[in-house]
Amino acid sequence: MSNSLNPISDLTYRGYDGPLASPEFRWWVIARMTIRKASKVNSLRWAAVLSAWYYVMMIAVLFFLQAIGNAQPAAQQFYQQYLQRMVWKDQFVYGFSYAQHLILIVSLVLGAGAIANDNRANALLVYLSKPCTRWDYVLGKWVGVFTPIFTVIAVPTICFYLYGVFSFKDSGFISQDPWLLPKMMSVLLISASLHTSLILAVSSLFKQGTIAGAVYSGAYFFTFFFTGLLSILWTNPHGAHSGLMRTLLYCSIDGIQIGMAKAMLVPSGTLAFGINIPGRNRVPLPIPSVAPILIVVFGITVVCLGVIWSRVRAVEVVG
Amino acid sequence: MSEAHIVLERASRWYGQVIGLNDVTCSIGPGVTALLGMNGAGKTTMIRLLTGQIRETTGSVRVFGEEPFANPRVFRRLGYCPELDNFYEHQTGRQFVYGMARLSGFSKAEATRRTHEVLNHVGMTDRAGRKIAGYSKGMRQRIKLAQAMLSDPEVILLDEPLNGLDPVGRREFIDVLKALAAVGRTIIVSSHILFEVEQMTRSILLLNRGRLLATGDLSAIRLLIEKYPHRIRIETSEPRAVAQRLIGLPYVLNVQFDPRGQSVEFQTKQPNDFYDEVPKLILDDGLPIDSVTSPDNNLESIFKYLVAS
Amino acid sequence: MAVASIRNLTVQYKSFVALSHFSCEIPEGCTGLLGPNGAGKTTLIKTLLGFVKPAAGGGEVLGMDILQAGRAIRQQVGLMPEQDCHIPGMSAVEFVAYAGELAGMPAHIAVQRSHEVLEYCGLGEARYRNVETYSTGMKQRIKLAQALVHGPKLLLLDEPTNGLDPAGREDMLDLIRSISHGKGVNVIVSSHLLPDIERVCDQVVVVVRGELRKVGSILDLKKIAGHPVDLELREESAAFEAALAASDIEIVSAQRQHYRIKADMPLPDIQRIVYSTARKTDAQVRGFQLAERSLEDAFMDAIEDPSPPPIAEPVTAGGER
Amino acid sequence: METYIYSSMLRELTRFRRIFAWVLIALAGIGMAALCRNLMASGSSSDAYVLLSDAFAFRVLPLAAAILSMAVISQEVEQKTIVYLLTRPIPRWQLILFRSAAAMTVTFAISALTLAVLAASTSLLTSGVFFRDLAAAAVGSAAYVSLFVLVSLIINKSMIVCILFAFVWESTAPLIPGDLYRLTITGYLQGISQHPSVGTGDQDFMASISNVLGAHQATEWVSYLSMAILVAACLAASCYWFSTNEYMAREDS
Repeated sequence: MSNSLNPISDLTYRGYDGPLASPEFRWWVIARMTIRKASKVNSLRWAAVLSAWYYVMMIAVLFFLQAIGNAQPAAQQFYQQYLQRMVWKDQFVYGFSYAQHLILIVSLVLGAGAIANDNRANALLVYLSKPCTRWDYVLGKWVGVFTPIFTVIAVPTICFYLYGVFSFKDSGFISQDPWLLPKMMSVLLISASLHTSLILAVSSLFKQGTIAGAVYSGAYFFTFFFTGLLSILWTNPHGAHSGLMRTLLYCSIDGIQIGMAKAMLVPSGTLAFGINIPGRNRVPLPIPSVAPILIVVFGITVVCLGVIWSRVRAVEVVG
Repeated sequence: MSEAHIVLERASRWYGQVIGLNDVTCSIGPGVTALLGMNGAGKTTMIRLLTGQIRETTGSVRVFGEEPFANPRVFRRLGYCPELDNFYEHQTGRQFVYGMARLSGFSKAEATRRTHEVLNHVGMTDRAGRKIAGYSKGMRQRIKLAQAMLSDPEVILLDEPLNGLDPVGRREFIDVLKALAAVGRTIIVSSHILFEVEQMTRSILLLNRGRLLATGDLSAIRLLIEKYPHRIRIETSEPRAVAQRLIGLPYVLNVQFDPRGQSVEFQTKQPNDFYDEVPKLILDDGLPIDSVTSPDNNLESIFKYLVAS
Repeated sequence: MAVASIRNLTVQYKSFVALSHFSCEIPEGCTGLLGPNGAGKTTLIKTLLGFVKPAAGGGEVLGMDILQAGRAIRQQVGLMPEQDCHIPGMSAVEFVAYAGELAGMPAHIAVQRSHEVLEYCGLGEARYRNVETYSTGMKQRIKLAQALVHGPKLLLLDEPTNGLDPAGREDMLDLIRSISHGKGVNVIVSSHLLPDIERVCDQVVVVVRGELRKVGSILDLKKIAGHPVDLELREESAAFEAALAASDIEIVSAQRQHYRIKADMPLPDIQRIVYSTARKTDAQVRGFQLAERSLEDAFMDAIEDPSPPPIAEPVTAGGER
Repeated sequence: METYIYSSMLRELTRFRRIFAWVLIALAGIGMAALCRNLMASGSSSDAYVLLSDAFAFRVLPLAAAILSMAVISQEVEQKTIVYLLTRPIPRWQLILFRSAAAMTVTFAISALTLAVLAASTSLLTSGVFFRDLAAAAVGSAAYVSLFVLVSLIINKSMIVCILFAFVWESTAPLIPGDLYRLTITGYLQGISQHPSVGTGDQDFMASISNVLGAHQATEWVSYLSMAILVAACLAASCYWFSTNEYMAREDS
């Protein structure tokens, strides 16, 4: 078109024949957009930062003890003894478990509206009229929610691990459990995928993000109180310890995550921050065995993906 | 014209500062009346006033001589087909219409009979058994029309009645409306599809930005539009000759030639005089005129002229 | 060359047969897709988009096979669906740019193209507002914009003028008309408002109960055998009717002051008789023109007569108006 | 025709999809009862029943009332189907009265089912406490529904307000010493059900909770009287408010 020549350029519609990527891999576009939209949300940033509070506190405690140890020789001896007693993998389990509430907020912000709002706005019709298929949509949304969640829980863990490796190599950080990092990474991967599948399944059931979020957090806290009550009863020395309670102990949205982490890392039961108060006779919570809890986790993820797949219906034709 | 069932006197309605209706005085009698206007011109407010869902801020609205707001005596003789597309999705079409009949005060037997009759009227008898969730837009519209005509009302208000119907359905329903109007019912149709409104009626009620812009018969209104003189087009094989003859006529304002050279168009404020002149042109002067038409003698152009001015 | 050609397609949804042995050639330019409810129009559109796996038969759209290249087709085709659909939580520019990215455009080009298309669709000033705050008319325009952003070669419009007020309808129809003529974009408009189709499209495809009933340019469809004349008087006058009937001109139909008359004599003679009769019975003739069959009448006839259309007679592309 | 309003609303509220969740909750009572009996080492089954009826059954009642009262008017406005009700030749007060009555019936049915399940699993079906509880549930349904219908008419996003009232105010106010319990419905319901205080054997954890719950209660006839006044006042206010105010689908959503 020679509009550069004639003085009045023709501003009416003109076609586009620029580069077009191949119609496959549309799911990455959807994932990228979901991540970009999520990263703009402030509450997500706060929740992400706060979710690392246990690791930060732990680093502070170690740094504080080290500083005092250098200043006064008497404290040095206590500090060395503290390091001897320290079981590092327990810290990771506590770090992971205490982050669960904040991970709930992260997954709510990311996933609650992901499919629910699309259902209300009938957005699937836009996606499907472009070269996306239903599979692209589901995979795109899943990756779009999984990646941020995984990043939020992985970054603090890796930082703490590096800090541990550099400054506590000699006090058994690696020797205690050389396979700690790969195990921890697999825990985080499984946990992130479980969170993603759960929130997206709930999101696909409703038409509004807020309602989906409310239902998910309702279920989360309802089960949290239930298992909380049970664990209090369990630790009560002269309470009853029936088999039923043992299985129900971890059956809540955060309980499964913690149970899976414990099963994988098999903590030795020291208290948080390595404190050791002798003489408190409390019955320790049982550590679930690896195989059954992994099967349960895997089963739940598959069920959630099935729910998402069935709820995200392609454009069915009305008669 | 028997007495008008609907009378508005200086009625206006404001939603806070947002204008709804502003000082409208009119009366609507039997027959089909078209309620026209751009989006936000006050059509929906007017319909809500007439169906007694809201009260007027100032002035008075009288339906059957009474205040329509939440007034069962008025609703008994009034049918309303809303524009909204929201239903009790879990019910079937028949259940919905039957429910509306029972709520309108009919007994079980009477309600069933009327439901059957009305569903037949809108051609939904065979498909009324399915759940409304699975209905197409046209079927949902027919169900709405059915519930509006349940109690054989004297006044029927229809908001976008043909929305979603296919051409066959549209033509059928226009005939149904004409039949009801012929029996003396007062029918108010609010629609954007002007060429269909033109098939239904000649009397319009045009709202613009909340005020009443024009009311009454279409041709009478057309004559009164000063700003836009009548356009008349003559298709002829010799446009120049015809043009010369036209220029001689005192009431012809301007003459325009179609670039493809087969027709002449001109504007005049006294179309009546020109149409008396036409036989002379053809018979006495023997000009080869193929056709004489008026391109802006339809509702769409009149609507555009009125709203633009 | 046909934009899309379909060869005895059969599409079934569980028990309901939407299209049975349906074959047709959709010509280039602007085509109207007509048919009563449940005739399979929506199914045809979805098949053209490669949404639907047909039970039998096949076809190509823009040279790409429906069965294999569903995705590639949707990259070259733009759909403006009937239902309201948008991606929540986005402004108009973001939404249209995202639609462009989904179609395969690089991100920055998509944004630039999005501004251009929004400007073109008349949403220039509301481009930064969230789509949820849009009125019905603006929602229709944004749907057109997201269908246009990736420069499709074929544009499918499903009830484009639905819910618009008269001014909005006129703008939308002008928009469609300007896109479909001279811009290298073929347009298929599916609508129930036949006068809209008449104003915008050049040829028409009529589908009834899953079968192709008629394909043809609108001009041909509007012609009527013989040359009846449409007459309009100032007001109804029985004297004029009687006098006309006396001079062996047959009144086909009469509605208030509109008459359709027919006679087997040349047009000028009819004209002379009409005007002289009018002068005698001092009725005023306000309109005299060769009768044309409206698209609606043509559609109604197409629905009644079950005769199949002439087999794929070559349709002149883009018949001038 | 009036009875049709009641029966159509009843049919609407007892649709399988809506009632299914409540039946599940009621049946959960069996599990709760089993768990509770297992945990309370000492104490008779009637203690378990009293505890559960306070902590569980009389929580389900306000929740059900809140959700069902929404369906009376507020949900119709939300789903924009209110226009069909408003343009029917029925006085608006009849609409409110009969639809609320239906909501009350269903609420009572749900809470009665919950109580019956609890009583059955603690084999107290024939005891006086159970029948008094049923009476309290009936009065409670009427009171809660009429109150929540009024709230749903006045405030448009009223679900949250009702649930907050039902769970936060109704639970804490009776515990606070002094006469605050007179401002709650639970106080009067306990006045009607006259729950005996649970055995103060060893300071078992569960027993201590239930004692605190049942501390303050009004006398029986005061409860009946005040509840009757509350119901009458709320319904009258709802009828007046619904008849004078405009209810139409909001344009924006």
